[in-house]
Amino acid sequence: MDDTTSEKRERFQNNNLLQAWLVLTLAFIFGISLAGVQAALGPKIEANKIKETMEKVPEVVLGLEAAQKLSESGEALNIQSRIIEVDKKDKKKFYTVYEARFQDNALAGWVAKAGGQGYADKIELLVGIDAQAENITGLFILDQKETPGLGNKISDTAWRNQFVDKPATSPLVVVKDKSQGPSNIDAISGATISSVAVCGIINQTVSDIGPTLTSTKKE
Amino acid sequence: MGLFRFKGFPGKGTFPHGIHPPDNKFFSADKAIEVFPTPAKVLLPLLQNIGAPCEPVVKSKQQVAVGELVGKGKAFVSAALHSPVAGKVKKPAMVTLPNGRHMQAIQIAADEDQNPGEVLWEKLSAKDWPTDCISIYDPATISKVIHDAGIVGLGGAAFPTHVKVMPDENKMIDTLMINGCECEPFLTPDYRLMMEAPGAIVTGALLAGRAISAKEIIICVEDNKPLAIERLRRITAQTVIRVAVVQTKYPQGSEKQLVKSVLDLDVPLGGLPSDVGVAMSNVGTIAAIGMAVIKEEPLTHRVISVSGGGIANPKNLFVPIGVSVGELIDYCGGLTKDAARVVSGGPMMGFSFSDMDTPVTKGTSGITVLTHEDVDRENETSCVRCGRCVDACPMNLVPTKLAMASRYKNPALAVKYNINACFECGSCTYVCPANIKLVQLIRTGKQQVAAMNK
Amino acid sequence: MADQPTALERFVQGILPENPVYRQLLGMCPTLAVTNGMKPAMTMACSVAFVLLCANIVTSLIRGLLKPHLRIVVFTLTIATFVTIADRVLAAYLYQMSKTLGPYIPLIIVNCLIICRCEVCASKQNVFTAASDAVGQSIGFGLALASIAMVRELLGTGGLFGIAILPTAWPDWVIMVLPPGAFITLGLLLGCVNWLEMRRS
Amino acid sequence: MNYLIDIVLIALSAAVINNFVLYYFVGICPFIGVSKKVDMAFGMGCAVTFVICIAAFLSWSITTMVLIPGAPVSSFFAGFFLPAEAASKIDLTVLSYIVYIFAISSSVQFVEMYVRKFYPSLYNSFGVFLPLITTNCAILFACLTIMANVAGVENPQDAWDLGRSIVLALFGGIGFTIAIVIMSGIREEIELCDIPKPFQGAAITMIIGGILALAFMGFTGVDSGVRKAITPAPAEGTAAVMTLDHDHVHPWDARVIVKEMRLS
Amino acid sequence: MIGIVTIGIAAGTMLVMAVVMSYILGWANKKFHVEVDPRVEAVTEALPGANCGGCGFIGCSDYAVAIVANNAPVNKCPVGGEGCAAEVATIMGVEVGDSVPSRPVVHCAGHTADKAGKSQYRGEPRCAAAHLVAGIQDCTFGCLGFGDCVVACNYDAIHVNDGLATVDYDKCVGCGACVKACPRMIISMADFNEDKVPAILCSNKDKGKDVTGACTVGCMGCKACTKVSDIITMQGDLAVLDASAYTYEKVEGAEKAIEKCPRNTIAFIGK
Amino acid sequence: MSEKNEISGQGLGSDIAIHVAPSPHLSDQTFTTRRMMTDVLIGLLPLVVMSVYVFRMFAVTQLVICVLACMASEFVFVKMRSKPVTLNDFSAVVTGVILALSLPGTAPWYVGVLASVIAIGIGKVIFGGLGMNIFNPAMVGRAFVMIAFASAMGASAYINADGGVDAMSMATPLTAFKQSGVATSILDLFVGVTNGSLGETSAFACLLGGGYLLYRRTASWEIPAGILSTVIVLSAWADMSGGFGGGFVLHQLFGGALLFGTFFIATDPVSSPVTPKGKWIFGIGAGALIMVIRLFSGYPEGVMFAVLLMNAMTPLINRWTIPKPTGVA
Repeated sequence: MDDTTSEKRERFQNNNLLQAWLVLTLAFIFGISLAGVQAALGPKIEANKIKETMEKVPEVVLGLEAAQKLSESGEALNIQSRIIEVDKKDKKKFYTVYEARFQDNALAGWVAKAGGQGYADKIELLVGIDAQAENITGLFILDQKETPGLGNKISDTAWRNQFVDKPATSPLVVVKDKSQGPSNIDAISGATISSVAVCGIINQTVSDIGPTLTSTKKE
Repeated sequence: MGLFRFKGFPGKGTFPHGIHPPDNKFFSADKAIEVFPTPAKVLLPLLQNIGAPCEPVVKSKQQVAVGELVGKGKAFVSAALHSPVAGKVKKPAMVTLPNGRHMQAIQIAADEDQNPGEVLWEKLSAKDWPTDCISIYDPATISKVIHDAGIVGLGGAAFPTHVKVMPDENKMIDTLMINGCECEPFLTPDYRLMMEAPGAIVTGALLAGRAISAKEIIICVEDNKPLAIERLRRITAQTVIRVAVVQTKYPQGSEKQLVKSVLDLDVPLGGLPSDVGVAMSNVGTIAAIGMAVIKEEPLTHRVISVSGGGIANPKNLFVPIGVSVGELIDYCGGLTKDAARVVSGGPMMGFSFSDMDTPVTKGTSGITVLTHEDVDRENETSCVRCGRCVDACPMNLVPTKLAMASRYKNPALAVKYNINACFECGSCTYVCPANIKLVQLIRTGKQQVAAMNK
Repeated sequence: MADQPTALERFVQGILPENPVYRQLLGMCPTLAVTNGMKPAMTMACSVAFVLLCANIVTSLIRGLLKPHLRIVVFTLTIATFVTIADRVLAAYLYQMSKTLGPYIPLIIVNCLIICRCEVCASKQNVFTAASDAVGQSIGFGLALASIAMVRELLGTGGLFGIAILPTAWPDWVIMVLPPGAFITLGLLLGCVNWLEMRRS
Repeated sequence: MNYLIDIVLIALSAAVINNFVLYYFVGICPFIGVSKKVDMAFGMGCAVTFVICIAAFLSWSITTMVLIPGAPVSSFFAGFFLPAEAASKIDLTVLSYIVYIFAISSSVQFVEMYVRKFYPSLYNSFGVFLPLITTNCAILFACLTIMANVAGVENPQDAWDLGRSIVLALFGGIGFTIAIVIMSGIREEIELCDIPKPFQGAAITMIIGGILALAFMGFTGVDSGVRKAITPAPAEGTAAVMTLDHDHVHPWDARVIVKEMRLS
Repeated sequence: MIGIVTIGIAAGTMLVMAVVMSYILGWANKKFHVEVDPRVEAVTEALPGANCGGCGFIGCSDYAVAIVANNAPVNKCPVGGEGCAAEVATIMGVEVGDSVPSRPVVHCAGHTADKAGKSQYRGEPRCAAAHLVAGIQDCTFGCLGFGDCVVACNYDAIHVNDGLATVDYDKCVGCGACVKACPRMIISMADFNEDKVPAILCSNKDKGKDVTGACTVGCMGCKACTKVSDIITMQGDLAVLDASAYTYEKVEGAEKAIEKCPRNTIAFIGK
Repeated sequence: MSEKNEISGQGLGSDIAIHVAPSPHLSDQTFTTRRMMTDVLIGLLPLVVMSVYVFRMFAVTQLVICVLACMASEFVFVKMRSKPVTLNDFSAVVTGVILALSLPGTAPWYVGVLASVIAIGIGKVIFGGLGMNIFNPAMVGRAFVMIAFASAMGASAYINADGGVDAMSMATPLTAFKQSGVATSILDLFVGVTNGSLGETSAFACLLGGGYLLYRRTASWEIPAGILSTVIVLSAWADMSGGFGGGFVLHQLFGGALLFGTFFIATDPVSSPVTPKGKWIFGIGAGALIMVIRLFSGYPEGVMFAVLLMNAMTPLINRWTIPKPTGVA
């Protein structure tokens, strides 16, 4: 082995990039294949995400029975999403609102997606508002991590159904003694904070987007 | 005693923490010192003090006189040994002292018809002890006499006294404290000595003070010994010596605690009272200094008390060093039926032993025989970390941690909790509601630490 | 160097004697996090199995090319790729489950179990052995996850796979599906396994 | 002000309430492995905190610059081939996991080598922990959380900025340190306990972890409580609670109720 | 089109990252190189490098340092398993190979009945603690029988048998834990050239008279054994046996010594 | 040997067995662990009486269930470890009584049983039994069921109008205050005719029993002092910033499990620091946590969590507060 060869060899061995050729190759291959996977599955995942929300819109706007009836009759609501921008004191807030229309283009109602701090973590929910922007038509909890057995009862149908037909013009109030009142919502026993949080999110959302909806309706 | 008042000294007359065990001195406190008759044989272990053993200078079958040198301390920290009897040296034997030391001892068979004890006791308890001619003794001479007389601390630790009185340029000593607290329950030799030979103590104190050029000499006595205090006050009235009356509390007699009580000084950890300018000696030691310097008698006899519920007739005795414990017990009427444990020294820090041949050494301040009622306890239960031991520890340690570190063999933890600051006074074990042998565990822990550092 | 175990031995070892959770204490994060129900636990076990199998096979294929100081980088890259694939597939076909498992699917990347198998087995043995090792370890991991999840779900919700099993009078031990329950269940099960092991020897 | 409250709450939540170890179960391996001695645990905690911050910085930067749709770098390069609108839709988030782990491992290795060479004493006290961190899920978890809050949010203005990301990382690391130091303290203590043999080691650590998690559950809801307490204006997400339990109203209670009502 | 561009940019991103990383790390590796013990490097190389901390050390390199510098056990790595342990062991050369096994010998023969001056002991029931208390038994050298060595043994190979620690040589692996545990230092390691070797079962250094007073089986220094076996010598008043010098040829001398010993202090021990 | 017998003479007849032991040879026999446990039981007596008076059969049932379950689990678990059973040290009884007093009277039987099993099993025996438990066993058991059966232990669980006991028809004072801003009268809180866990309602009984423990020095005074002073300071601060006009402090002090926890749970010597300084830190920390949880968290009461958290901190506190030995500057 002559000098130049061994020197070259040494330089070859010491060259960091050449040493790492396997890493480079793998990185390249993996980059391509991951992007490929994304290209293949990405749309489906997106669809999943949208579907999750969209599926619930009829139910929230019309109520479960009406929604089922509607789908049985082979009809579907036309749902369009829009972003409503609300100016707060120091920042802008955006709400994703789904506008649901019957086949005859009559307005069925709106569904707003909202979120806020719950007892343990963020709560994400859909709240339905009727076409007049006066009453709440339904509530669906998209995501929550409240205490199992207590706070997570906010997802229970029975509790959620309380919100149906509550006025959207005045704030909801959580009560602990099952007293009747136009805006009263029964607290889940042992999970007042979760109940209050949900009502709070709804109050906030409704008061934020209410004016916009009313003006839209008038148009 | 009424309300405690402590005047004239910087300290408060007491120290933080500590315990109040029943002092049980009534067994022997009122018994005048008796001279023990010369035994047939004495056994002189070659190591009776802290430090190096001495080397025998007599041979087998050699005849020795009373007070004759039989062992010579070659090392700096070691003490000479003198024969307490006239007699014939026999073959050396091995003895195991109560503190676990296993060593050679010189055996001397005593001649018949002699009673050196009587003579010595007469000299010691005489009324003619001088207080005015101390200045004729030169400090170096005093030190040398103390060295030659083989004097060690008679309070129990048996630290060679000449080391303490040796002038040291780095450590200026300005106070001599004489420890007459005797905080151990049962023991009364110091009390009796203060009662019966206060002259020797005062003279010895002045001599020792001169040897170390102390500016102040303080005799410290616990307030449960009013008679002794009275007597010492009277006799020291004309001298520079002051008497400090400290609170009765265990372990008041420990040197660091006593310095704290009287002078409000903290002896540094691992240090000696000399680090804060204090020299401390037991009253017995001080009397022995007086004997050695004024009466030219080496240390061959000492006062001990034989006490406790397990002894038929508790007594205070003036005994030759080297006499066997069995003989002393027999002299005091033997053991009672419920005797359970024989302890060399006091019940808090003394060592129990079972071999009645064990000789009395210079450091033996008493033989305490405890009854079943005294020593029987319930079985050990778990430590509930009640913190009683922490409240009791005069050194402000955490005994329970030290003990657990020892039990679970974690010397590093023990060091973190300052295991070596413990002087094994036994306060923690005394108060422990779970009957855990804390002190013993700590002692074992210290060995583990030593092994770890090796 | 000791003789390498055969494919069969590798397979058998992974299931019990070298169980990744109980014996080797590997992959504790998912073991604790996703065992509050049988469904997520099984999904997790399958994902780990997929990643482990693929990573072992790839590593075994390229084992001749590995440079010592770069091997961990290569393993990590490989694992991360397959984890991403698993994550996307789950999101595409089991959307709800993928939401439930949240960040614990990507955290498979730093699951010591996989890197350990790549290192110990795949980088030294042929593809077949590596694959059987992966299958064995995955079964072991799955069993461990299943055992914990079973206890937790049964006590916590009175059912398995979301189907009620215990009578309705059963008071659900909510704590079992919460973090403390995970720790305590795993601790007790680990103790039991150790105890059985000690009794056996 | 709102930003400040946000920061405070992110910090509180990451450090205590939703503790990385005790709530999210990330970083369990070192939690079991390196919690035998307090000093060791503290060193580990510091190292994790340091690395987690670096990782947060890198992952936030890469995510916003390269990975998310419309990120400057990717749209710039895509701009050569595609019209601007399409270029801004290039979504590389699929690469995020692989890129994060790459960034983490290489930065850790780099920092380790650097510290080892130039600050040997620092290396001895905490640098030795660095390599152990590469496979610590806490780091990757922090990156993923940041990604979720950057790329996964509905409204672009909700996306976390660098400050929030670093705060999450820093306090997540501190939370990890708290948990592991407490655990190591207890483990030093149980060295002196008579633990049954089968439970010694990992099993008892798990059980202690369980009791710790139990104790930490006491903090649940503290973040919303604090938010309520420090928000000057009506807090978002609150609703009034009314009660008819008037039997036990004390003179000074009336004001309380009024106050509560005004707040909400 | 957008898909292809995405793929292209993804691949490009990965490639750029990989290049940057490998270049920087390679450069740093040389630039920041620190000299370490080559064995540490070798062990680090042999360890998996997963840095999981499962060994209880802070990552693989720390464990490697501990193995080389502090003699840490080589089998702690849960990731690497046995293969890894074997590899590390080869590097460290700790394999025992075919050297002579070393086993502990308890140099005491005093069972409860043989010891004089026994008193009841009420204290922490451990040898280390009892060792500090005088008067439990007359012999200050002999076995205390509280079994510190039993606790120290991880192999269940030593037991206290009627007041005397007795080694079970079938189970013993020669780790030496019992030797360290004994506060009286009466256990020592000896070479076992044969399955059974002779040993002096006493540690009492006292003179004959003191020994006979303390125990019925202690060595009293009569020197009878030294005259018949060349591997036994006197150290002061105690006979000592050089086990490493024992081979099968010397069995006769040893047997004679056993026969001659008036106190039955010499015996064959082993499997 | 013959020589020896000659000397030791008559004193050592064969009927006197001299034994040896390490120093010290004396001990204070008036104070033992069992005596400590008995003291705690005596201290708990006023609380038991008060709870039986207020809650009637609910209290009796709960006490019986918990004490029996605790003793049974102690027996079983210790047997499983093949160790001598130590029921006679009363520690299991103490755990049982404290546990029962910390539960609501309405809690179903399985709550008490499970809490006892967890308390003794996971809280105590697994750590090695009495004296080794890092956490207070009763609180481990209670925390477990508190989370496990949130609905049976939560605020609303206390209310049981069918129970026929007056106190049980109202919300617990702290819940009422936290969720509705309703304060209970201080006198009611002091006497104890309010709703709540069995032992916590009567501030008076707690003070009485706690006073006894402090007098007997079975409980160290530093921990209660630390907790109470911190709670007073923090609640006074909250009072001022909230404009409650002073009533808030007493409400916080007498309401909820504060006094019960302070005197009977936090002072558990095993799981609290050993040194006085450490005890102060423990007390102040516990007080601060109690107030943080009461004021901000989702739970109306924080004593249990605070005690558990401080138990976890205890080893660290012990580590930080190693006292300086005498003579160390």
